[in-house]
Amino acid sequence: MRKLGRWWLFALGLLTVAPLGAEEFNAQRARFNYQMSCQGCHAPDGVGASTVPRMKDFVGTFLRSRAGREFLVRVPGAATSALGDAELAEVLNWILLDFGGDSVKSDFRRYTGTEVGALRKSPLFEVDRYRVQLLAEIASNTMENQSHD
Amino acid sequence: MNFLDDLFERRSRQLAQRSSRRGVLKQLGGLLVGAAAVPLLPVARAVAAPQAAPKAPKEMGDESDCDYWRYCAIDGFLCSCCGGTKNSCPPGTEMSPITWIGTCRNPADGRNYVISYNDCCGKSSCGICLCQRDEGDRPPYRSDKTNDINWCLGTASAVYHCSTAIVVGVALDKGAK
Amino acid sequence: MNFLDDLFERRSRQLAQRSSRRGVLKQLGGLLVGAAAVPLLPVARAVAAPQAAPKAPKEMGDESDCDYWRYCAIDGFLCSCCGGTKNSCPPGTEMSPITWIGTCRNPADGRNYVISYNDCCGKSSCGICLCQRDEGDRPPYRSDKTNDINWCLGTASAVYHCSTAIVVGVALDKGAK
Amino acid sequence: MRRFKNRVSWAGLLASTVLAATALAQDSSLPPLPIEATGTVQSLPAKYPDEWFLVHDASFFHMSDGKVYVIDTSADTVAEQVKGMFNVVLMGNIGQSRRRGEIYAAETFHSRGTRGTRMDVLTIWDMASLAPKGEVVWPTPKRYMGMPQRFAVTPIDNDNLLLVVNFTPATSVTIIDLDTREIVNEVATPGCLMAYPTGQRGFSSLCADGRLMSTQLARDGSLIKQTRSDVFFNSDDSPIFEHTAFIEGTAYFPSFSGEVYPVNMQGKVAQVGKPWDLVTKEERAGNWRPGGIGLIDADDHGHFYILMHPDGADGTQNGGGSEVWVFAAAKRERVLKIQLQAWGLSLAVSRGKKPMVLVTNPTDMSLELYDGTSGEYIRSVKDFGQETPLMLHASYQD
Amino acid sequence: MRRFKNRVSWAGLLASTVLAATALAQDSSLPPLPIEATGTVQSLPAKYPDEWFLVHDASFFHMSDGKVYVIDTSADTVAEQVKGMFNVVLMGNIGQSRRRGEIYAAETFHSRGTRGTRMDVLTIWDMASLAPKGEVVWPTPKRYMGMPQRFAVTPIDNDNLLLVVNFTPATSVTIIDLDTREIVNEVATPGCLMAYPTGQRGFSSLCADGRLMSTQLARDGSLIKQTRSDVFFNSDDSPIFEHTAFIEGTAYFPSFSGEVYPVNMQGKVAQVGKPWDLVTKEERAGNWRPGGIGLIDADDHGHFYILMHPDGADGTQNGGGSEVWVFAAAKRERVLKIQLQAWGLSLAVSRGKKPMVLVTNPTDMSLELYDGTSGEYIRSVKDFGQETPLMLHASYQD
Repeated sequence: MRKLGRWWLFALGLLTVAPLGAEEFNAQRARFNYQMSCQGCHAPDGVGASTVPRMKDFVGTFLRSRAGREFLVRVPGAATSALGDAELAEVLNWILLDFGGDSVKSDFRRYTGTEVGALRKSPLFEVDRYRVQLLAEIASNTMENQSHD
Repeated sequence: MNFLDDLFERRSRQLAQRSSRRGVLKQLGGLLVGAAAVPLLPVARAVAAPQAAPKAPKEMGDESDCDYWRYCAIDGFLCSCCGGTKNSCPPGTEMSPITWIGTCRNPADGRNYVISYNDCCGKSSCGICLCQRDEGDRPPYRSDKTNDINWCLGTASAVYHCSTAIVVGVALDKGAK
Repeated sequence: MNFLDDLFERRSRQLAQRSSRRGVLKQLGGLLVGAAAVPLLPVARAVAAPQAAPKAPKEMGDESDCDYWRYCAIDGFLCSCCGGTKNSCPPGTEMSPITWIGTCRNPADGRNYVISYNDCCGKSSCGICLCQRDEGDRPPYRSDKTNDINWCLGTASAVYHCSTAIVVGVALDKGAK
Repeated sequence: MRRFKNRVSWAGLLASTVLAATALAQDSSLPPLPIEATGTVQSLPAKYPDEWFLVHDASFFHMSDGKVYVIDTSADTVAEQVKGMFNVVLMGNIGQSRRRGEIYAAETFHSRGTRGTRMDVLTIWDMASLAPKGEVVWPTPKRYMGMPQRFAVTPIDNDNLLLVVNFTPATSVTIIDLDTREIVNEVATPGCLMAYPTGQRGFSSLCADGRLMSTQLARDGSLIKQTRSDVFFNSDDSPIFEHTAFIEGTAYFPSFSGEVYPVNMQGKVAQVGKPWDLVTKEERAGNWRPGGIGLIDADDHGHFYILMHPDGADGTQNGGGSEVWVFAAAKRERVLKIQLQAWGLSLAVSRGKKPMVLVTNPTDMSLELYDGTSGEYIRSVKDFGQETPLMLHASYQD
Repeated sequence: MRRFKNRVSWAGLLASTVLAATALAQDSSLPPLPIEATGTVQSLPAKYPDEWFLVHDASFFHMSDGKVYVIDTSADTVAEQVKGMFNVVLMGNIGQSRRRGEIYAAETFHSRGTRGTRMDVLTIWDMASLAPKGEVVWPTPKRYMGMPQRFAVTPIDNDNLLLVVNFTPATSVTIIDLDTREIVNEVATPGCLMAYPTGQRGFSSLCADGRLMSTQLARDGSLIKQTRSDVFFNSDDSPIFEHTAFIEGTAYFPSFSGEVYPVNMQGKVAQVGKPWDLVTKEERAGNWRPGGIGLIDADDHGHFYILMHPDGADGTQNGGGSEVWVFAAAKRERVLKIQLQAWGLSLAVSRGKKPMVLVTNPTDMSLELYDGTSGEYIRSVKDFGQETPLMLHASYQD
């Protein structure tokens, strides 16, 4: 169906979306790609379900450390997804903007296709414990920073 | 028991038919290339009745029919036949929050929609309207695109009852997955 | 699925046949009155081959056939078809110690035997060789003569798998049931 | 053959599709379909309409996965007919409460499916949500397991108490308070089985020696008195079925040989009336007899409906029948014969003004609906996932 | 029609019966049959013969009552073919140990059949007694549930360790010590699924991004190392099946489009070889493609057997095929085409000298046996109580 659907679009000359440029951001496309590659497990609003971690109002926490920033690309759902590097970067940025809430600082540095392409070459082998460890590190760093303040 | 017989014969017949349908269509010189992707029955049925064209969203066809447009990538029992509907669960079951996603083309408006195939869980196989279309289905290692897995995950019970097909978005026009 | 279809059709056919068989036999003027209670197929088969008559106990027929003489009052799946035999359980099941009792006539020696219909339990329905003969069967309030009850009683599991027919004695010659 | 037929119809379809595809202008100016909610679950009316039935499929080939389907027989397609289902595990039995909007299912679980610790449970299903709203667990598993029955799970006393029949093979009845959902008593019924509602707060059981035993209970479920009737049948030579139809407080028990015993259950003790013939002399010569599993049921107009077969003999009693005979019970008069399409194994009759007869056709395990007044065949219910729908129950409503 | 045919044959029978009954002199001088023992239970050989198969019927319509039948395909009648069965509840998966004479079944129970607390269990069945001889319970239920697989329950390391695949949708493998019957480890396989034995003590998994991930384990089941291969296929455009056949340490993975990827699993890390075509140019034009559930298996002579169908398209990949093609793997050469009677959905090939192909015919859910050398149809196995025998396993023996 999908395949035939494509022929249909060809026939009508409807192939309208140009290839994705390096730093483009198209929220509609990002949402669509999120839906197609992520939403099944992470739920429409990023709240997750049972064993699937919550991103809603939380995902930005990972940006507070370099390893955390890399983590968001290296988790299997991202790294091994069928999305191209630029598309994946766009989806990650969209997730942070749309679901991140207060966990994301307004001036966060957006992912680029190049960065994502490099990071996803080494997907994680172990996720759950690493995630806990990362969050613990981030928490202690944050507390440290706060105590310095 | 006839129903099983029928269902399974139907299943292999469907495969045969789909193949030969495609085969025949090809010989029509591409005339129907687009339409071939469209469930035939509902279309034919819809055309039979003259239509006023209200400017409201529209679907066509019988949601308890395996050929219904939303079911392009489904594999399981149609909840529409089990006391539920195309997008709701039968009484006393629980809809799985974890699922897989496909796109299907609505013949009424020509748009591709993002369809979430949420399973209803907690009672045993509904056993009615077994429908296997598998278009775009991938093996279980591509879990975001597989219908061979029991998607009763994150529900109180892991027991599969039937499958829904819920419109969760409009697909981007890039012939995308 | 054919097998269910067949089994159930067979079941109602058997009923019809038994009735009409009896009906036809009556017209033979009582010649076959005794034989009418005897499964016909095994008899016919046994006669086809010339027999030396050893002075040893003898049975005739196919124990995986519903018409086998011991099964005159059985209702269930024949253990003979399930990896067991007429008088033993399939591997990994447990024979119920509590059961019900009937009498059947062995066509080889003309004797009526007391048959114990012990169920084998602990795995789900074997599903093979469904055989319902019900001769002498009584409703469940006559529990010593009923086959409508799950006799997986006194076993570790109450799950019914199949039924055996075990010779536990020779019946008194009073045409008893 | 089927396959061929199918090809032919596909050819026809293709032809019409050419027409369709050229005629159809998809309207891309329509607004897109809205995003739909996930998580929606249907519900049912608290009181089921007359045309609805509970179809108990004990799944003889997969008893760990027995099912009860809620079926609307007034609808044409399976999608409209099936309103929902729930599981009843291992040869369960069900009962209903009109007043409470509840279905009671006695079922059995093992800790490892078919093995491990056995647990007997009464599950209380809400008729509107078809979700379990409570359960009662047997302290020692002992419930009756066998071919499905109508009087193994019986509400009495305006549905304040529920009776569940036990068999180990010792026989007893467990009594459950439906307000507190607790077992309040277990009454032994030695040599007798089943629980037919009797009087204000009691029940009767059929005994191996051809008697009825009536048990009177107090409001709290405790035993007041048990009474055995005189012998009125011989379970060797002239057995009666344990299946019965209630009409205005009288239970009509058919015998294997084609008589019916009216038993007045309105007093504290069952009163057995004089049996009368269901069959004429000529029919008896043709060995017309009752037969089946759920072979008898009543409507709201004083009629009972019973499955009958010709050429009856020892061994045909559970096999069903080719006809349904309808009797005006008070008049002892047959008012209708319904010739079934093929054969019937069990039946149920709808309540209300227009009695409808639903019959299990054992040759394909479909259900057939007949007009209870005219005998006319109306439609079949099939392909609803059934394996062995051996017991049918009319839905009750106030 | 059937009915009529039957009547005719009965008429014939009756005629011969008259003869029989008059000719037969029952011999009442024979001594009576002896009293027989009750309680006897059969057992099976500890090593199953080559002709035996394990037929996994997940019972798609009654998944709480899945079954595995032990079938002797060399016998003619169903009574001789069926050697026994055991239950596997809720889309289970099985594996076998030649050395231990054990079958491992990953299954799932709920405390109330279809609801209540979920419990994932590995049940260890003794091949000789077909009785459970042990079990391993998951601390948190998470095992992979879906269409039956061959590499979801995998013994490795000379059957010292057992791998069971999990999916929550997070993916991992639970590692069980088969001596102690305890879980010794759980290894995450992020983005990758299944457990194909690799090297002396390891396994590989297929990944969503078109790689294989190889996991090396220590003797105690602890993790030594995980390695991801290069991308070798595209799971969108050129997916490979998760089903594979092992020949001398090489796993042959067919692709949807009709190529096969040989993956050398003898070292510590899977080595992907060059794919080659299963179909000729002409066949590709006819869209001949692999399809089915258990669609590929190997014999002991270097051949793999694969279900193929013409007119393949997106959506036909799980539907099975009309032919079985046999390839000499090392030579990359097709050696036989078997035209199936009707259609095949899954297959398995027996070990030993004379390979036999057992195929699930989905039109009636029977099994058909073919000679793996000549392609000749031999017999069907049917009416054995099956519902959906979707995965077949050859029996292993030393």
